[in-house]
Parts: sequence; C-alpha cells; structure tokens
Amino acid sequence: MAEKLFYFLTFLALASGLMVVVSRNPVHSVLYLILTFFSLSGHYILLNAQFLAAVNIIVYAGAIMVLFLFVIMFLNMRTHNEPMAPIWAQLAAVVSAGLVLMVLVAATKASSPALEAVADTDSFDSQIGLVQTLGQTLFSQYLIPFELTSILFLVAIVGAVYLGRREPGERNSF
Amino acid sequence: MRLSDRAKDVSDKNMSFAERIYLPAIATGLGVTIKHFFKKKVTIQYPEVQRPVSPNFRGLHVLKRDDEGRERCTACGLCALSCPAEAISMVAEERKKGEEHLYREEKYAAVYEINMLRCIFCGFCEEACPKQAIYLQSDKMAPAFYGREEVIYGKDRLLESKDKTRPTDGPKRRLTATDTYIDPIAVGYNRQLKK
Amino acid sequence: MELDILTVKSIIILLVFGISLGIATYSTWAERRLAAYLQDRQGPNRAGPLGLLQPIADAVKLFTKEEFIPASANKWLFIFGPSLAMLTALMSSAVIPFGSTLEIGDKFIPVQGIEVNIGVLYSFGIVSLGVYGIMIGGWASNNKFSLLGAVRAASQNISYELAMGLAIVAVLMMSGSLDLRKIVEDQHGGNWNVFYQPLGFIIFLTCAFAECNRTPFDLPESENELVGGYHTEYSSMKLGLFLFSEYVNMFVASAIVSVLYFGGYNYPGMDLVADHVPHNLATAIGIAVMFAKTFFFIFFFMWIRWTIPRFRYDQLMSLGWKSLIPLAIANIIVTGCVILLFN
Amino acid sequence: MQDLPEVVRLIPITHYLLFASALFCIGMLGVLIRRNALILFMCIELMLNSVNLLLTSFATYRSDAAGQVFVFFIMAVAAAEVAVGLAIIVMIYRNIKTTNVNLLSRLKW
Repeated sequence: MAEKLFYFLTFLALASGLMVVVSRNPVHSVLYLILTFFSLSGHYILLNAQFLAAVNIIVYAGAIMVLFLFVIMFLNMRTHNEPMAPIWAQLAAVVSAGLVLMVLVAATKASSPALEAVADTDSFDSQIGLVQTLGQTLFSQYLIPFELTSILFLVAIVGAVYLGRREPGERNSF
Repeated sequence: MRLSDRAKDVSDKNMSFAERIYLPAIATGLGVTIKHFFKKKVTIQYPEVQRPVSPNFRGLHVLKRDDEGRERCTACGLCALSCPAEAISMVAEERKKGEEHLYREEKYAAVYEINMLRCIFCGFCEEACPKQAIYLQSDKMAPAFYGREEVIYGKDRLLESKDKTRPTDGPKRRLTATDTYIDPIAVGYNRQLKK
Repeated sequence: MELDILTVKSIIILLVFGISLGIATYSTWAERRLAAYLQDRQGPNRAGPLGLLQPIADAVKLFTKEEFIPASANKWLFIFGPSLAMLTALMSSAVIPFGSTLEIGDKFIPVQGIEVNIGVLYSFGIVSLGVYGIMIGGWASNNKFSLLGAVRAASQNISYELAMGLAIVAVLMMSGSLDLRKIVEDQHGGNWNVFYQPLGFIIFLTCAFAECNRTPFDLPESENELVGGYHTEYSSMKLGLFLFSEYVNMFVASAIVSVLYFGGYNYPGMDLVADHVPHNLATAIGIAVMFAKTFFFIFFFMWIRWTIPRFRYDQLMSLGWKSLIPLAIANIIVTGCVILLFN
Repeated sequence: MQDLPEVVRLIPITHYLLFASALFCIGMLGVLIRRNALILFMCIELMLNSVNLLLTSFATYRSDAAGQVFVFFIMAVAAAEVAVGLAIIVMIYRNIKTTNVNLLSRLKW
C-alpha cells in the first residue's frame, strides 16, 4: 500500500513539476506547482511528518502560491508571447540538466550501501514528525534560530512594503 | 423649524472609544433588526387574501345584456373611437328576422374584441357607450397571461351569459383578415378630413 | 470487527457530507426567509409548506438553465474554479468532531469524519485553499469585474487568515493540542473557551466572516460596484456551485466556532445526563447540542448580513492589518502571561 | 522494529534521493529554458521543495527531528523570500513593462 502510494505520488510530483516548466500559460504553471506541493505533502504524510505536511499546504499552497497567482493576475500575464530561450540554449539546458541528474544518480548509486543502513533500529522513534516532538526541538535546541526567523520576517515585510510603495508624484502604472 | 423630531445635528467631533470599536453600534443594529423579526408582517398573500377595491374600480370589461337577455351592443363604434389605446375593434352585422330575442337593436356586433395588453382601463368606452352595453367590473381584474393568443378577448369571454354568470355562451367567432371592421384610426382620420 | 468499524466510519463520513450539503441547501431557504422577516416581509412561502421545497425548485431551475461559457474565457479553468470552491468547502467539514463516541458492539467510535491529531492545521489549510476556486474562476472569466473580484478575494483572504491563525494560537496555548477533539474535551461541561478568550472569539468570528466572503466583508462579489464580482460571467449550476460553496463554508465556519469557543458537544449538566441515560443517547444529546450551537451561528451570520452594510475596501484592509492582527498578538501575549502565572 | 513506519521498511532511501534529484533537475531545467521572471521564481521553489523532501526523508529514516526543523526554517525563509522577490518583480514590471529576464541584464531602464 505504502509502496503503491509512494510511486503514485512520485509520478504525480514529477509529472506536474515537468508541466510547471513546459506550460506556456503562467496560471497553468502555478496550478501545476500547487499540484506538486500537494503530492509532496502526501510524501510528508507517508514519512510520518504530519506537521510538515500541513505547514507545506498552509504556507506554500495557501499563501505563497496565492501571492504568485495574485501577481500574475495583476500583471495580466495571459498573453502567450513570452520569448523562450533560443533553441540551441534549450538543448544545452536539457543536456546540462540531464548531466546533473546523471551525476546525482551516479553518486546515489555509489553511496547507496552506506545510505541503506538505517540508523540503529532500537532507538528508532517514529514520532519525530508529530507536533509535540517538533515543538520541543524547535523551542529548546533551535530557539535562537527560531527567534531570528521572526526578525527575518520583519525585515522581509519592511522590504516588501518599501519596494511596493508608490514614489511621490508617481501615478499608478499597472 | 423642524418638520420632524428625527433630525440630528451634524457634528464632526472625534469619535469616542466606544464608537471607534464599532461593537456597541453593531449590537444596537442587531437589536433593531431582531425587533423587526418579531413584528407583524405587512405582506398581503395576494391570491388568497385580496385588498378591498373601491366600488368604482375599473377592472375587466363585460358586455352587458338587457333584462330580457338580449345583447345591448349595437356596434356603433363609439367605444372604439373613444378608446385612447385603440384596443377595441368590432365587426357589425344586421339583425336577421327571428333574432329579436338575441339582440336588442337592429344592428349588433358580430365580433367584438378588446386587446388587454393595449387596454389601459381608463373607462372611456363605458362613458362613450350610448346603450350602456360595455361596463368595467369593479370586482374582477384582467388576469395575467401565459401567451399572446390569450391576450385578445373576444365576445366569448366578454359577453355576459344569459343568467348573468360567467362563462358566457356568446359566439366564439374572432376577427379575420377578410373582415371589414370599424377602424378607429380611419374613422378619426375621416372626421379630421371633414373639418 | 475491523470491517464493522470501517463501515461505521464510512457511514459517518457520508453522513457528515450529506448533512453539510443538506444544511447548506436549507441555509439558502433560511437566509431568504430570515432576510424577509428582518425586513417585515414573508419571503418564499409558496413551494411546499412554509416554502420548504424552495431550495429544490432553485436547484432544478439552476440545473435547467443554459450552460454558458464566454468565448474568451479559459474553458477548463472556468469549469475548474467552481468545482474547486465546492471541493474545498466540503473537505473542511471532515475533521469536525460532531459528537463524543458511539458505542457499537464493544467498540467506541468517535463521531468525526477523520481523526487527525492536527485537526486545526488541517481545517486551516483547507480554508486557505478555498480562495483558489474564487481566484481561478474570476481570472478565467476574462472579465475585468471578475478579475477585480478575484484579486479582492485573494488579498482579503490572505490578510484575514493571519489574524485568524493568531486568534486560534491563543486557544491552542490553552489546550496544548492541535487536535480538535482534545480542544473540545478540554471544555467539558460549561467550561467553554469563550469565557477565557472573549477577544479571541470576536477576532476569530470577524475573520470567519471575511473568509466566508459574507457581508460585511463580501467585497469580492459586491454586486453594486463589481456587478457580481468573481461570478459575473457564471450561469446555471456553475454559479450554483459558487453560491452553494458559500453556504457550506458558512456551516463549517459556524461548526468550527462552536468547537473552538463554545465547547462543541459539551453542555452544562452533561455529567448528570451521562450518569442517567445510556451512552449512545448521551452522545446523541451532545450531537444535538452541537448542531444547536452551529445553527445559532448560522443564524448569527445571516443576522449580521442583514444588519451591517458592506465595508469599504481600505476600511477592510486597515481593520485586518491595523486592528485585528495587533489585537490578536496582544491576546496571545496576555494568554501566555496568564498561563505562566497560574501554572 | 515494529515501530518503523511502513514506508521506511518498504522503500529504500535511495528512492527518495533519486526522486528529489529528478525534481531538482526539473526545477533547474525550468530556470535554464524559461525567460519569465515569475516562472523562474516558481522553478526555484520547485528546487527548494526537492531539498525539503530530502531533508524530511533523511530525518525520518535517521529518526532525527533536526532535519524536519530545518525544513520548517526553509519554509519560513522561502515565504520571506517570496514576499520580497515578488515585490521586486512587480517593481520591475512597473518600470519596464515586462518580466523577461533577458531584458533585465541591461540593469537600467
């Protein structure tokens, strides 16, 4: 069951990821990306990381992609006249991406025996993905990074507002 | 001078805290609406309950008969002439021997039609009629229509029945293209020409 | 035995879906009757006794109307939008605990569609997806009014989601769990969260209004400035799905408000009842109480709609960002301090 | 041993590695062939997510919560990044009326 689900979700994620890249309509790209995030959330649930699955949906699908869609609608990007890279550049891109994939696959294959060895099964804790465990870790061991994140958010908000503000005398130019 | 005591002075003073958080105002508004929830409803359930109409209300037309059950209409065309909406048309015919019990006058309307979509229920036809033949009932309204063919009321639906109850047993004949009927426009036009 | 539980579970899930659809259907009738009553009118009372068949007549009418897709619309997304709106609206009702447990055989089965220990996050995530239906539908119509409605919906939902999340955090701090069932059980008897979190409740309720696009926050479809907003171009059952999903959302929001703040299926004196009647009957009474609370909030949603006029857009934004979010943060801080002081 | 999640017993971690690498390469391909700044941004998100998946799978297989905490941080940083990045794209669009990255290389308008 878990195996079938894994392959199905993997296929879904890869196919919709590819569709993100190849669809010409930006709104379609956004929707395929959301589908990718959903299948990744499915993977997180398979991996017993419910909290991350929920946060992935809320943050990525619920907030970030809405912002993308929002900007696409505002910029009225329904025209399909986006220039692609020239054909030789596309070929080169496919070749180089393929090469990177090859290197990664080769490296994985080479180190697979070391990776396969699961950590000592006696102390294995399947509950690490649950909210309680994550919260304990987050608020004890990683408290300072967590607090720094809030400062990062503050900076990001200030930056976004500063960038998005209208300069004096400027007319709304959308 | 104040016409009503509901007027309020306009002021631009700053809102107090209670006004700025809106919640008391929202609660007041909710109170007002819920008060109306329990009020008696003013709606009249029309087909079952009807508002009383004035005794001189002008409703659906009827072609009257006299005391002996004869049609009063003599097809003089005055109603059609007086009709501002040009809703009435008729075809006149001479009374034959042996029909005296049917028609009071020597001439009668073989066809009498009122277009209810054109009619404005002004009652001029009733006023114009020298024979008191057409009458606008005060207790009956022209009903709504489902199709255009129902709009034109012929004698079958206008004429009073012998025992003064509807539906009538009047003739079912309707105007046809070959009929020569009194054209109110033509009549008016002629009259103007004569002047 | 395993199969039995599965059967009961699927019956519960089907029931939850059916009930949310049924309640949404009759909400349309209730809304029209209530609006009429608040305005000294009668409302629809012709189809069936008290007009109770009116929703069916409406559905038949919507189904038999002409399917129309504008020529310049994006066809698939145009159909996808309302379907997505309906889907997300229905999905969020799955985790709501409608009652305590049912005793079947020797097993106790909780009256809840899916039991997850992150129920709050689940419903929050689904709610945050609800805006996609509106955005996609509005964008695909290729109409400036629809687009404006869609853009308004997006910014409104994102803004109010923040305040909503922050308001929930205070409740979560009190119960120490993301499990909706645990949150309900913490409010045993009359020990409801609303007595501890009145401010959080008001913030949450306001945000729920905004998330459901209900008056006074119905700017995405404000009919007198944007024609119909995001559903300007829609007709027949696609329009029906949009309108219907609003009522499903309203039902879910009411249920979640009663779960989070009004104790769900808890009521004062429930222990006394539990001692004297069989377990299943006590559960049934709890479910009835839960639905009574939900119906009250649906009524409240409608009551507000026919009382308060619509906000202006800048007022909406400044209310969300400048009032509700700071208030929610202050609420969290105060809650944290009180918890620290008393524990 | 029976505590192990089903997926850990059935699927070797190399599968997750391969899957994540493939997803990463798709994102990279997108960055290389597309010229719309927004699509590029989305492809970068795709790459970030493949890394997230890898971190999560390692965290589960090694039973170490730190990996998941890192994913949480990455998501937070990604949210901040998107807020600023989209603001920049909107500003660029206001000024040069396009989001084609080829035209951005001039660095003036």
